[in-house]
Amino acid sequence: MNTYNDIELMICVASRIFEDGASVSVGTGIPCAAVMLAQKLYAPNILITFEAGAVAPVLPAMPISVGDSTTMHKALQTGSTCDQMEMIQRGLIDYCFLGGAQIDAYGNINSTVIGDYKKPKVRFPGSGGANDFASMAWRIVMVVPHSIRRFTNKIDFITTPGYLTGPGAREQAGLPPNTGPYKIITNLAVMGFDEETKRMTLESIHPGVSIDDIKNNTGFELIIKQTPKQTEPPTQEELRILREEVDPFKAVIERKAE
Amino acid sequence: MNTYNDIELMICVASRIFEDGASVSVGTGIPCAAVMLAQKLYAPNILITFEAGAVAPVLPAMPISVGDSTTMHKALQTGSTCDQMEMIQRGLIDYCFLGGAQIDAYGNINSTVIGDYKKPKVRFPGSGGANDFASMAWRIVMVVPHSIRRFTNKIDFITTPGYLTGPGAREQAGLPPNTGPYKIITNLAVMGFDEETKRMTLESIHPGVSIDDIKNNTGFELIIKQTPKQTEPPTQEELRILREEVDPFKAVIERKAE
Amino acid sequence: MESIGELLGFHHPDEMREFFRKKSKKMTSKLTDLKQAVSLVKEGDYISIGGFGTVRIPTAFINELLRAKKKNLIAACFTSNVDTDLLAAGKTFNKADASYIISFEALGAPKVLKKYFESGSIQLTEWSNGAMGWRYKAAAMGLSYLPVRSMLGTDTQKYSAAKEVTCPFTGMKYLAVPALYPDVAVIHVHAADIYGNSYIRGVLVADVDIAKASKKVIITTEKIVPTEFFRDNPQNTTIPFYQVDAVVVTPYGSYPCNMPYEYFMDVDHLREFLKAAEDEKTFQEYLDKNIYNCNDFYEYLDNCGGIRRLEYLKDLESQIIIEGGLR
Amino acid sequence: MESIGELLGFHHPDEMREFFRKKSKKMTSKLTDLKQAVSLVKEGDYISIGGFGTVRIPTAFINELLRAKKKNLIAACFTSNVDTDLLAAGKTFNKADASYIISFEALGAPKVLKKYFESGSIQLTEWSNGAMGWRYKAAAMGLSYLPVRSMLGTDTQKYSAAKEVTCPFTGMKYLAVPALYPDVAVIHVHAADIYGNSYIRGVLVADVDIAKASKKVIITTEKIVPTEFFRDNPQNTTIPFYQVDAVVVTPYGSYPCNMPYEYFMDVDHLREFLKAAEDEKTFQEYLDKNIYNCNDFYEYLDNCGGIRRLEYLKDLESQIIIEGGLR
Repeated sequence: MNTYNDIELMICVASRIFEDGASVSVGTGIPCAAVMLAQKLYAPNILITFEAGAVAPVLPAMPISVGDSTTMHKALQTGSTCDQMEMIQRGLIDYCFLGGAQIDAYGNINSTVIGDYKKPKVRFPGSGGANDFASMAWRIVMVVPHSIRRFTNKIDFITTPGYLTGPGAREQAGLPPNTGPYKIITNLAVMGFDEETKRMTLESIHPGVSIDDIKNNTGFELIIKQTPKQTEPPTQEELRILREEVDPFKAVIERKAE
Repeated sequence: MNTYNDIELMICVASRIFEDGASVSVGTGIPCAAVMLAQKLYAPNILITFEAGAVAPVLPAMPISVGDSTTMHKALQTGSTCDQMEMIQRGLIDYCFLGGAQIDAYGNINSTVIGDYKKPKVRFPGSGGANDFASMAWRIVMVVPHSIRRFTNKIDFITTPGYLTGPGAREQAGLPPNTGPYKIITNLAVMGFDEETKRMTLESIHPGVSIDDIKNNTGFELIIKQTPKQTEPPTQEELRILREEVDPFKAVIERKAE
Repeated sequence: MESIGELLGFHHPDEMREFFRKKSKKMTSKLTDLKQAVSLVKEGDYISIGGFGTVRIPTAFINELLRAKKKNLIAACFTSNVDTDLLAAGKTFNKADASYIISFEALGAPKVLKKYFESGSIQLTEWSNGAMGWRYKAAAMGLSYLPVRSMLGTDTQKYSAAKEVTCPFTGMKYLAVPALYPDVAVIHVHAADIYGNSYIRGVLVADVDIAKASKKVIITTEKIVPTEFFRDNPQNTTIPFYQVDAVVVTPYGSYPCNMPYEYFMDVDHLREFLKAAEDEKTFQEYLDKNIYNCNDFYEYLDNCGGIRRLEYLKDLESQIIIEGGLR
Repeated sequence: MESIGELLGFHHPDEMREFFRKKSKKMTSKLTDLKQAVSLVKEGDYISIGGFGTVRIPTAFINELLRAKKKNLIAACFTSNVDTDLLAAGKTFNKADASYIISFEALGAPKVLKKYFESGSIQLTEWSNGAMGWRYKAAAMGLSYLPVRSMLGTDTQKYSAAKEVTCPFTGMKYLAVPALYPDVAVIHVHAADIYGNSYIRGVLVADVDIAKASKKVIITTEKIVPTEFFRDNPQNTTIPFYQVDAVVVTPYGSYPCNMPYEYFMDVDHLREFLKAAEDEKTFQEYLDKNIYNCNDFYEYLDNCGGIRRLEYLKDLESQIIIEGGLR
């Protein structure tokens, strides 16, 4: 049996969701590792884009910034942030990848403040490109560690839209139809969203995790329609390529999942 | 005394209106010759732009098209039509240069149709960039031959805005303030516009032309406030540079003024 | 002011999002020939041509389109001379957005085509060049309109399909120009790889936005280059592969127009076109000789003086753009 | 939804037209030094910095701005890490448009500055990166707003200064983002001539639009090149001279950030910054050592290892962008 840490688990599981030929807006860290792994194993024709302007690079190493030189190596375009945002607005980007400090049952994300906006207990960076990605890309994927602090019933600030208040709310707000949260991958499970209620549903549980573990780490009621599947654990090949080719310097996979 | 034809006269007179450092959107033919002459004699720092995308070229010859290779020779930018139009919209272009089939007392220009729009007696090219230039550049200069057919009381189609129906009309239509027709240079005279009524005024008469000549060739009442000045005829230096350096192949200066 | 022109080439951005979602973003070869590329143009399609006036027009493609007897198209006549005039000569379209038609700028105007436009058999919607550029840009941004400060208060506005809007911050009046999403665009470029990554040198006109806005993009190119040409310098990518549906190698494919940095326009031949266009009979003879009776574009080039003439135009271009004056 | 954030950096396009009309378009030398360039920044000015995160930030300029003890500015904190954090470290601004603040992306966040932002002493208006990019673009187009499909339905919208508008063609709801016309912009480039024509290699972020939108543009450049570098290939002109007010030669002027194709970021030094920022005292020592007690940027570079360190970062950059992997 393979051994792996939480980060490696999340990356390997996330790498499996892309069909070949999909287009994706990528951030640094876990999302980038997952997409690089996908490109090497499952989706050789995946189209990678970065919001600072780079399109379709041959990534030589994990980027530190989404605008750094690694994102430009053998890239096919090095344009502007508006170019990238308009590519998403035109409907060309299938997937975006987000993190966040708080997430609610509708997949709304807070990465702005904990506490009162004007004098917050904690200030985070804010939207960055996340709100744009989640407003206009077709499918939102989140990769975050699972905790009751993070998966909360009422988030302090909606930085980035999930399904907002539920069915029809995105469309009513003016967001493009048929978009929204798609998968949430944590160190415990993979979650999806219920077609009808637009609330988070449990899809598969990672090896060695119980439903109670998940419930105890989730601050809202998770829809559990049937006995959830077990997540396929990271394969030997996934781990080998991740460790040897994607992140040989352990820039991401040996970080602690906060 | 120098001899010169109507085209040479119009070019030389038009070349004198630019202050040094002015910016100008240029078309092919007479406007381009006038600006090239101005650059060599009166305004070495004039900033020349073309709507196909070229900025600040060192023009080696008279362009045939505003997008042809001559406009790109030693240019500092070769961008897009929107780039150029937005430069004008931002307020960066002092002068634009237009022609037209019909002009009225407010400087409105027709370059679309004579007769009924749906089944016209004559169809002309239409606006091209003229409407954009005249809407958003600070000052509109027209260089056209003088005839009663062209200088008419009621034009069949307002392709390009002059002062529209008079004082305040441009602003009411939504056009930027402090813009509008500035000078009209013909083979007979130089005209300007009355501050108060926004109607065409006679400013100076070319050598050998009488006020009656002008009245007989103008289909509306031209404001004549005082005895108009006489236009300074083309100087020997203007003619020499125009003939030897600006248009050595006589591409423009030996064409007939229609 | 209410506009009364027909709104052409417009789609709801959400409809276009669904279209672009399904369009393949795989890097696969799109190399094909002119006949296949022309077959991508369907009855009723809205067609946009890249370039400007007599510059970088995909003539080889348009000639093939005429040979294929395409009809009932809708055309964008934007900054257009040779492209619009050839499309009109083939009676390929019956509706058009018009910002500049008929004239070959400083060279004159083809009389027969002027008459054709005067006959009322083509239904036009009027625009300025800026408005057309911004219509493509709106679509390229994924929007249904852009607010602009042009065309206001004129008959150009009246015979357009634009609408007035108010700025929510200043109360200013703007003209909202509707997005223009062509069904098919044809753009001639300096170099492309087999995947459709394309390089344009010199003025871009509206071609970057046209390629983003169009459902299908056909690239005709002077030559094929390896993908490394783009990967080694991403600034060379004027149009990226994922927008492109077909790549056709057409050397001298813009003749008799000007391909900047490659060959100058053939002024004599353009004047021959204008002269032929003085009456119907001589114009039909011109079209038969140079288009309909040619099997391909090389036959047309041979008619016009072949390699000797092309080398002369290349030399002329060198004089203009490198030496900076005619010898 | 009504937004409640303060509208910053906004002007009526007609006011800006008058400003740009008067700005000189003569090609005169704009060469100056950092002290003079910094003096162009006035009390109360809205300042925008080019680059992205830890990439192509004009650090040399910002350090000089801190030494000059500039205060009461309004800042654009857009895709910003090192620039925002340095400006915050110097307490140079008390209002800001914020789309991304504090964090050094994958490296972590400076704690002291996080606390500073949490103290409530800086008044923020919220935006997304896309919204900020489009705000510059609106200004660059000469408009007062652009309609976009982002930020809708969120608290980011609520704490912004955007307004909802309706499309006159489709009835769609859009968010209108207001134009952003900075008083002064500072952009670090790869090469410039003495007139301000500037070349940027690699990602452009929003810098082309920022240069068009800003009243004053200060260019800091790795090196000066002759104007022929631009005239021989106009595609090299990322920012044209007529937008530029000052050109300052600042070799390694983006250190410790990444100047693409020139030198990689100094990850160790950025980590030293983050470590120092764990408490007020060590952070003040860091700032004193590296900024306030330095006479100029070269002293800072010497502090950090001088030419030996810079050559190492140049080698690292070669490995990444030319060799495509770390040796």
